[in-house]
Amino acid sequence: MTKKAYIEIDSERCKGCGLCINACPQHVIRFSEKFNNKGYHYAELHDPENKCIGCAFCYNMCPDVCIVVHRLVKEESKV
Amino acid sequence: MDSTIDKIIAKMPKSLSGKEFTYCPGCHHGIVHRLIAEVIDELGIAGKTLMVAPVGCSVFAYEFFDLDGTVAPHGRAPAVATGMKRAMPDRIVFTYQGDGDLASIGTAEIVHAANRGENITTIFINNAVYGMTGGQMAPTTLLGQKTTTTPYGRSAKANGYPIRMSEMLATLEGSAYVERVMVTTPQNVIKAKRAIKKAFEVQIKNLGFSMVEVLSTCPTNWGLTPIEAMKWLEEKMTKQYPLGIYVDRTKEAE
Amino acid sequence: MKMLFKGSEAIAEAAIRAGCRLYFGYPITPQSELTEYMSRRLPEVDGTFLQAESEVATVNMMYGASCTGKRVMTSTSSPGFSLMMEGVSYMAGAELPAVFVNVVRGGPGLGDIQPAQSDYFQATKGGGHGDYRMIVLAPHTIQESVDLMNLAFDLADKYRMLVTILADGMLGQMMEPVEFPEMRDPNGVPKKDWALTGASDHEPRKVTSFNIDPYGLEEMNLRYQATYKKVVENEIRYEEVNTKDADIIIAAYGTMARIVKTTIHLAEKEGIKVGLFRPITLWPFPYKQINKLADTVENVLTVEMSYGQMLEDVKLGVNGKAKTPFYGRSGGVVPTPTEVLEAVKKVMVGDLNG
Amino acid sequence: MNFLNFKTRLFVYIGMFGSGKTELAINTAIDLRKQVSRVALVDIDVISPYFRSRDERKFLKTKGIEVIAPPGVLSHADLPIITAQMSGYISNPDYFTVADVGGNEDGATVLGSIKPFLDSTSKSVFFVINTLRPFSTTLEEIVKNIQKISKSGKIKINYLVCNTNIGSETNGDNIRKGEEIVRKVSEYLEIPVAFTVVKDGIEYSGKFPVFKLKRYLSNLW
Repeated sequence: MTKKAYIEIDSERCKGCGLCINACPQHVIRFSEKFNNKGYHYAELHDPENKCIGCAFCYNMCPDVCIVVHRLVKEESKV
Repeated sequence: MDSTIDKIIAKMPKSLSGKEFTYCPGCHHGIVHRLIAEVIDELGIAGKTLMVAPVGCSVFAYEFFDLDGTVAPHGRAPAVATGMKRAMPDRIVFTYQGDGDLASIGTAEIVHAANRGENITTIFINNAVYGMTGGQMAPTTLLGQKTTTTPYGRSAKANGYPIRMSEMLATLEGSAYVERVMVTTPQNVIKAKRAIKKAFEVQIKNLGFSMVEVLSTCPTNWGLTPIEAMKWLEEKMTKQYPLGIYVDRTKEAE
Repeated sequence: MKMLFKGSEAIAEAAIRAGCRLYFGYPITPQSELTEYMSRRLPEVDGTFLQAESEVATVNMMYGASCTGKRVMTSTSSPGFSLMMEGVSYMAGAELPAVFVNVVRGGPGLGDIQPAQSDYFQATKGGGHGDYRMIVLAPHTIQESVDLMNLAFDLADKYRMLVTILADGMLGQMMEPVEFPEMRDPNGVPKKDWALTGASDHEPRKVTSFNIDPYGLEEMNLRYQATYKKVVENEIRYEEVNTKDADIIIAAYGTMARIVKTTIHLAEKEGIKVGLFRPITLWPFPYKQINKLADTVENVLTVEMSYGQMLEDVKLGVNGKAKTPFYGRSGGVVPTPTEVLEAVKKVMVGDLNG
Repeated sequence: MNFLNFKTRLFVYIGMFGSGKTELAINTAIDLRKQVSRVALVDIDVISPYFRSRDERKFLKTKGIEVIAPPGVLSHADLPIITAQMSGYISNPDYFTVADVGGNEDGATVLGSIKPFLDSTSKSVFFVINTLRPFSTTLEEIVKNIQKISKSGKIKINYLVCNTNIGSETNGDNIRKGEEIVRKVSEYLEIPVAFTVVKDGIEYSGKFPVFKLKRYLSNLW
């Protein structure tokens, strides 16, 4: 599958609450095994099959505004 | 040849300062902050908006927004906002208050600001507990709910009943728009944003007092994980505090 | 042109002349005329009058209005001023300028509605929590109340401090001819580079008394103290009447000083030379000035419509150089000039000691 | 000033706050008492906290005048009290009564509550004007005040009184200018001017009869 979208998570800002993981319909976010400097298992994107659809549910639920949502869109052909 | 571009569709809104929130993991304050900032950005009013933060967990809220702002004494945000708005009627003034602030110590101020039809917007966070001071009973604590000052659960006989502010304020003729929302799912978050936007628009149109009550979790003081807390909110809190628009006088006012 | 004004009304008009267009207040006797005057007069000059739901709300409305950099005031009487103490402390901490008028009545508690001076401690020593000061001005005539109003707003703006006009029911209720200064343009008041007006033309500003870091808060407190020091150095005001070669000096302020001025004449007829030392700023108190006077007399008699509140400052000023006897009435009883003269005589024969 | 010429036994003073009603009421009562034996001064000022007729009760008693005000300690209460006695004296045909009403429309409102008593007796209502008081300096302002007070007190005004003064510093020039404004008001509203008040010690004669006034309510100094 081609990559349609992806997210960036500010792992240092993340408090590992898991609301994004809970909200993700594609189940492509998980807790990292690593800790950030605050000591939290931060959320990370794990999307080997490119399932992320850029719905921004994670962004909407993140209480710490850690997530940037990208969509890869086809460039509109110029007339 | 097909070429794709990388488009950012969601990121931190401009009206947030970027300072890290002081809230506990999973606390809904952060979601509501972001929604307010998005609304301010979309309405293009950041340069003329004044914020009044409360005393409570969100006492630092004025730091989290890239806006002119202050902190009111506990409960007095509506009075402070009144003073600002009366001094500068063309500015947008909003208060951000918790349930202890708005529904307990500041009941007189919120009731009279609403009753005057004070042209301000209030975002009211109801999480049924005092967060900042360590989980004591709030006026909105549910019957039977255990807190550090209701160790046997809140009893109506000893502590009275959970107070419904939206319903109460909706009875006042100065209230132009009052809605209760929650932010437990992405769909709810979008609805909540719509409510907040409407509340600010009411102010921009000089229609009177507007308030959005947001039912919120307090995982720390409830002793639940963030996910469990959201379930508890949806199951228990919404029974006492049904969602919905409690008053919308915008049509008659317009 | 001179006109006949009640003290309360004159103070209100003077505030408007000083460029104040924002009044928040809650009715309380004996100063409701001031509130009523504002409700009638402010709309005439495009000002804002708002009757708040309480004194607690009043002071917080002032906080909000002052945040925007505009001149704001309220007036109240003793029990109302007690209620305002929360906001007074917050405003002092946030360095917000504003003017309060306290038309003092008998206390403590509900007390009565007669004139008193028993809020001296509250005004000059605190009342609200924290290490703060407010400038306290004590007029003794209606004309002086008018003149001090301009000063009050100027000092408030200059030092970013609260200023209280400490009057009493007598001064508020009596009528005298008075002349007003020219109307000042409210837009001519200096712009404030800290005011919250919307961050369109400046970096977002924060006005707050809050700092969770003890070192940070200490730094804020040191800044307040530096301001207070400047006020002490530059803003002390007082009046001396008949103090040269006086047999006795009376220290009195406000209405009480007015009464003492009559006592001076009564005493003269009996061959007693009474001098008056009248602090106009109760904070900062003219300690040095009264200390100097104490060199010239055996007794500095403090007379108050309370039981020895200013007396403590007089003692600090006199610092043992003279005796500091006291005479006072309270609860709304106003000593007559003759009564004060009797006290003077007692002091002089050693029947009233301090 | 011979108050008997007004052919009435109830004299009601109304007007703006601080226009000088109380002082005038006291002077009128004292003047009347020189000619008739039963004079009462009814203090229905529910507005002012100090400087009311009741404060001079003792002094007026020595002059043979009954002062009707709330009894004892209540006279200093912060309460708007109207006693049954007040309405009694207003309608008592054995007395010449002077009524001192509180200032502004708020002070006059109380008259509505005793309207039946006021209507049952022949009375003269005097509107006191001091043109050197705020909100009373022009024809327009004064006319508006008269209309408002007349409406809130549900009472018709029979006479105007010119009481232009600035207390101790009043001079003849002040009074002359005041009379000029009051004359215009009188013409505009077609209400006659009863008299001009002139404080004892000022030599003055002008357009209207002069009532020499002594100051009884004094400050402590």
